[in-house]
Amino acid sequence: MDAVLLQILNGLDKGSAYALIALGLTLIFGTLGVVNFAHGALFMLGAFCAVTLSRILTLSFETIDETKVDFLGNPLKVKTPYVESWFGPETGGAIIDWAVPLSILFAIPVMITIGFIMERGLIKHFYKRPHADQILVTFGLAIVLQELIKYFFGANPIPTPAPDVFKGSFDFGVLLGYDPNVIIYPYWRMVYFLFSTIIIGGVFAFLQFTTFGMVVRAGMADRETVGLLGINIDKRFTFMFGLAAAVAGIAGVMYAPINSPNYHMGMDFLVLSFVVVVVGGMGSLPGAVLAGFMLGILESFASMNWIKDIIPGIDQIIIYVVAIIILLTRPRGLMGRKGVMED
Amino acid sequence: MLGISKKDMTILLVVIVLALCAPFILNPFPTGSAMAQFNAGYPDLMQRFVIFGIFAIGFNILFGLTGYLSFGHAAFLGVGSYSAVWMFKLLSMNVVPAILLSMIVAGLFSVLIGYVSLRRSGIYFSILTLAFAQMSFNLAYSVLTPITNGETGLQLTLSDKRYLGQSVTESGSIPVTNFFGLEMRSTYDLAVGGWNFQFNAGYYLCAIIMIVAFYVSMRIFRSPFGLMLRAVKSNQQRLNYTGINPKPYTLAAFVISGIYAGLAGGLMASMDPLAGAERMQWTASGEVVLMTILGGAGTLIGPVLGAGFIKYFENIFSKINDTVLHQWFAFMPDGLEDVVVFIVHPFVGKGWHLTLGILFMLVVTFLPGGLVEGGQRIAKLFKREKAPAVPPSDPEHHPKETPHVAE
Amino acid sequence: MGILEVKGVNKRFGGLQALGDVNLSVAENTVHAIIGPNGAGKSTLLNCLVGKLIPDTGSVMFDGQSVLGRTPYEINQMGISRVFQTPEIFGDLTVFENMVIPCFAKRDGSFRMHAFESVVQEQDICLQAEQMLVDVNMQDKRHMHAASLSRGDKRRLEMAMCLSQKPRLLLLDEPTAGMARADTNNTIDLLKEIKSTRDITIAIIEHDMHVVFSLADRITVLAQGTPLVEDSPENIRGNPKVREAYLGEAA
Amino acid sequence: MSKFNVTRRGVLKTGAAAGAGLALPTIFTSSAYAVTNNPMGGTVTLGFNVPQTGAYADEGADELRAYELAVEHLNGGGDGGMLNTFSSKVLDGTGILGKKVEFVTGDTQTKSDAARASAKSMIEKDGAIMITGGSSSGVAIAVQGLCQEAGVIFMAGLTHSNDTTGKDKKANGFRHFFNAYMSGAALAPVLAKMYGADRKAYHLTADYTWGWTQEESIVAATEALGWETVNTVKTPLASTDFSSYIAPVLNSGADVLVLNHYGGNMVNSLTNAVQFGLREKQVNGKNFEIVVPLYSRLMAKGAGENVKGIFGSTNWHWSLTDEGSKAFVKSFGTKYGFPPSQAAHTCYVQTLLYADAVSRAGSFAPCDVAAALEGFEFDGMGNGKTLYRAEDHQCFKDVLVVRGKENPTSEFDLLEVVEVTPAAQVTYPIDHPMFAGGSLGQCNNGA
Repeated sequence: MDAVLLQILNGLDKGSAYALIALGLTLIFGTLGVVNFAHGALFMLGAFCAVTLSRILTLSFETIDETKVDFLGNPLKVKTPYVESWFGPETGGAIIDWAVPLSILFAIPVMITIGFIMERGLIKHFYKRPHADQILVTFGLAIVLQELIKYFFGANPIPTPAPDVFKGSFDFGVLLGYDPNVIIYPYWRMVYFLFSTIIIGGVFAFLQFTTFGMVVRAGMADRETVGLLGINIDKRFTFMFGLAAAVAGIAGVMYAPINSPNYHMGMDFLVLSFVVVVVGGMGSLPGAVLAGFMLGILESFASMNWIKDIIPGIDQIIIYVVAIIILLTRPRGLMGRKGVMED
Repeated sequence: MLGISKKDMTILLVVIVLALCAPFILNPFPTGSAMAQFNAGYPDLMQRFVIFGIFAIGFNILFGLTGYLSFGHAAFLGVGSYSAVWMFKLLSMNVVPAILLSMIVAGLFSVLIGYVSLRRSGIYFSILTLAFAQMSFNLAYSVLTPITNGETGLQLTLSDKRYLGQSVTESGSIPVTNFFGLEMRSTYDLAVGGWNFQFNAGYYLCAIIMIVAFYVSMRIFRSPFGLMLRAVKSNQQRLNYTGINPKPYTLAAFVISGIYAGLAGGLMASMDPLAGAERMQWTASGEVVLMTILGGAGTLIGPVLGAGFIKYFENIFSKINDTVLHQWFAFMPDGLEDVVVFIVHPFVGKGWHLTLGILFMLVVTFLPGGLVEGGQRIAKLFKREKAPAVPPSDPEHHPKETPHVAE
Repeated sequence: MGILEVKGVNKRFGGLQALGDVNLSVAENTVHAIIGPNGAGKSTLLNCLVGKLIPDTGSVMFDGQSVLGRTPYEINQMGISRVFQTPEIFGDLTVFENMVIPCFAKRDGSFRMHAFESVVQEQDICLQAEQMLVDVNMQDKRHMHAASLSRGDKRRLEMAMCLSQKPRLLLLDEPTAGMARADTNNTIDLLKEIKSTRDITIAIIEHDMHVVFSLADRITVLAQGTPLVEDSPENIRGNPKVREAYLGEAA
Repeated sequence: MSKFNVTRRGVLKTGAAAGAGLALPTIFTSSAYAVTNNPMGGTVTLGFNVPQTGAYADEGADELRAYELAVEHLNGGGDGGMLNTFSSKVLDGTGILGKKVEFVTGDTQTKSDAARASAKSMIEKDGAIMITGGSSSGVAIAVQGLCQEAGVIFMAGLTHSNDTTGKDKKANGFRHFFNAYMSGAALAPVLAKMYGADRKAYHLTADYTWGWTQEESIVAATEALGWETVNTVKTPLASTDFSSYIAPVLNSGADVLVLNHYGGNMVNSLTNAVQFGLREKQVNGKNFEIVVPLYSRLMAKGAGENVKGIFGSTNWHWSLTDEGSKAFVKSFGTKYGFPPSQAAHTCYVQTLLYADAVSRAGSFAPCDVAAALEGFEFDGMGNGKTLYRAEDHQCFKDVLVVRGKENPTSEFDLLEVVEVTPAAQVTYPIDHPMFAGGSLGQCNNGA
């Protein structure tokens, strides 16, 4: 039981990452009818917003310490971040420590801008083109974006730690009457899960309760009719693209401390999140979220040792097995609508 | 002649000439010149051109005609390669049984996957094929290592039993693949002036098979069967109400393209007896999709062009390094040379992905019909100078944009 | 005994009774119109005839054989062709290729792996298709993409495709919906010609009373999923029940 | 028209020599007595096949820097680097056998297929006489097999699997880098000393050949010293989040976690493990510890602070103070501004060793070069006295046990050398079961 609880926790966390990306993909697909293969790259760009901000915060001036030598035997140059010298080591250090949460503020405008530019500059020319073309062009864009990041940041992962307060893990087991160390969970992952829930809830609330959201939902259901009503749906869709980019971006920011960002992290997520979206049913927001959590939890279960003993290698393929079973039993995924991307 | 029209005959002849003269065409620059970097006329790359050409031709029969976008075709290529290498390990180094087995195994595998996946259409079909292929890849890389040799890839060893052949040659090495005694790796060099042309036995085997494969696909395109496949893409509802069952047609197309993929895989293993699991990864499936769309989906020759285009980038652009750049621009004054190298540098060598990505975007944005459309536009420009453009009468060469906006 | 016998057909969608105990008999070589107000169940009935929907109860017999449980292509192979409300044609193919496909379907059945013959070498099929194009006066458009045809031409093409299969029963789903008067008259003429020159039974769903009364030999009026009355056009015209239920508002 | 001059190999060679003096590709021709790509003009071409795209691109870039430095030194440029400290003195900065060294580069993409294609193109098109580089064992073994068949020498880059010089060894292939067995043999005694002999280990292992051989080696070495192995769990290659594998570790009774991961997998699994706070925990009355048997400084950088205090082994580290290492670090650091990685070191040394072997043999023929390398003992290349063992083409030299540094002084100063394990302690008999199967076969001159 304890092992199951533990894996549910892990699954919720993995699932929230899948759900967030799938949500953004579905928003774009549902509103604009575009299959966006560059969505993973937006997630990656978000993570690199965190990297960039912490680079900016740690911009340093060099002083020479004669007592130490560097690897070539020259006097060592010691770097001190400007922030620390301006605000003193105490405050400055704290600012640097909180770089990742601060990056959200930085990432939102950056990602919205990137989203706007992408939509106006490229995507809008592909609304009436076949899905295959959309896939190809966004895939090309994804390659370009990640290669640019590789060019500036290198191919290696870049450590982007969470603030010190969130280091370590919380012992759930003790709370539930188990022995210590049986069910532990890192604080930052809890933060990530809560954060994802809030974002997902926020997006749903936005679509449900604002006029803007209602128009967008109507547009998702029937684009032409809304267009006929004289509502400038295009402008709203541009905004939706910006919103989806921002959601992907801040998901990436918050994910950075969990796994050090690297330039191809977007591609790693892309295929899985597409599976998630399709299993959820094309164009269905609740479906995407549901499928994200479901696959995350099942993936965690599949990594349990006794299950792996019964079916070797099941953790390698579980997502695909589940996807196949669901698509064969439910023709349009969990909550897909008829006629969406079926031809 | 050969049951095809005069126009098709011309296309076929062009393909034959291009394939047979590839060692000349792909080596336009003298060996010593700075531009020799762009020469692609060496056996390995020429083989890859035609092998991936076969793969893309087959994929086009499914995707170009029926519109079913499979994201898992690399699995059939991989399965084909593994069967071929096993044939080399167990039977003989002759490529014929290996290639036949790879086609049969890939065909059976595609019947299985196709039968299940074709129960769904559109993106649901795509994801089903993707899931099957990724499962194959993940398992081949890890759990199935006894069969696939996992990470390294299945290779020949000195201890292989070969029931119809020798395990080890007299000189103590692994025997090489051959076509009834003709070694696949034997190459004749022709030196003409500064040029050096290489004629490789393996390449010509692949090229001849590719020509046959191209001819078969041409016949399929022009056949009633091909017409039905295009009808599937155009309007399945109407097809159903016209008394035609689309299922066996799509399944047949799926299996044919699977066999083509298996053939390509078998040929790959015959040219270089190693089968790596990465061949089955989704990126490899994605690559053939890109080749087909880039060249022009639904056109006869497009996939071959697309395959050549991508493989050229992968193998030629990735090898341009700074030293080469400095050689090229050595004629410039020093400062300028550095600036130019600095500008070009991100796009070549380790940046070849970047260039490829940019080219994808450009081609898709400006040439919706792929490279074939680019060719047609150029041809039209020339025609316009002579006479007013004649409205095209061949529908296959003018893939229509079909708006698929979701709802 | 008619060529098409519908007996006791019921169809529910959730709480909605779409068809309730429908009985219908279409006699051979007649034109039988099915009319009724919106939501009367006309399309549902049609879909039950062609295999798109399966009725909850009841039987549908075509020429003595049940069509229930058969797929649309099997039912088509039995001899029922359907023309859609908005023309369903192969938009990516040329007009000629559109015409060829039903000819192959008629000759080769629902599937045949003729992957190595060339379409143009199938001379009898090509001749048939060519002849049909001449019949509907579209031979000059044979190389056009079907998607680029005018709406009227699309309808004619679809009709020709169905006719080239020599069906015994032709189902027409509002063939003149959304048409201008002149086009409607052309369609009526076309259908009249078909009726007079071929041995064919036609079942037609139509809103336009002008069309119905120009063509039909028998008329069934559906209301709320149930046949109200079945009679000749003259009697229908004078039937007060029909007037009340349907014509009163519509005519 | 008489210019069309169909020739066999022999005629061509003169033509080529008369031409730009380029080594022409001659792979796989059927005529006998020749050597594949034997350089005929004034230059010799080496093929550097490194990952330039994909997860190991940075490591590949560092390898490439080392190769360029080696070529510079061989051609007499720069400060000569290790040429000054190398115990063999035949290299004099005039290229190899008087021929100027040129090189071509390719992208392995860390896929065996792509790596072979790239190596083939260097051999067939560019006339490379030797192929070197790579950042994974799968690639190394695949390319080694190709070079064996093509008849060129393969000087492996970074490859740590036992198989490279075990069941997949080849007569034309040579490995300078250490292997998983050596990691175990060097690391286990240090671990036993630091953490005690009474430990329970839990292994997470990347689910492919290299991971398995490392797991096998570490398990064997630690169990020999009294450790107990609680569990060994395979993790999928594609994993990016290891939380579901790490979470159950604490409750398994184990008090040491061994991460048999490399590259991105290692960075993520280590980061995850530290996130879970494993290192602050107490199990069985002992501090919980994490071990990363194969360290790479470049990759460790990706894990940031998480490496602090974590033990592992490495082939070489820039902080070594022998003359060879100092000379190499100096010339590399001066040219590029940062210290070289262990991959760079291996690639640099491999190039020099090849050049030296050719010079000593007086021939480019792979069989002569192989004979010169087999049983070759040398010093001054950074790892003390080193032997290229004739029977399996594996280098035997000192192995470093390192630990993540608690107070790094710079971004390169991540690891500190805890112990230099002498070569004798990591040497194993040629018939060791972990290396069983396979044979070198006959060396192949190709052509």
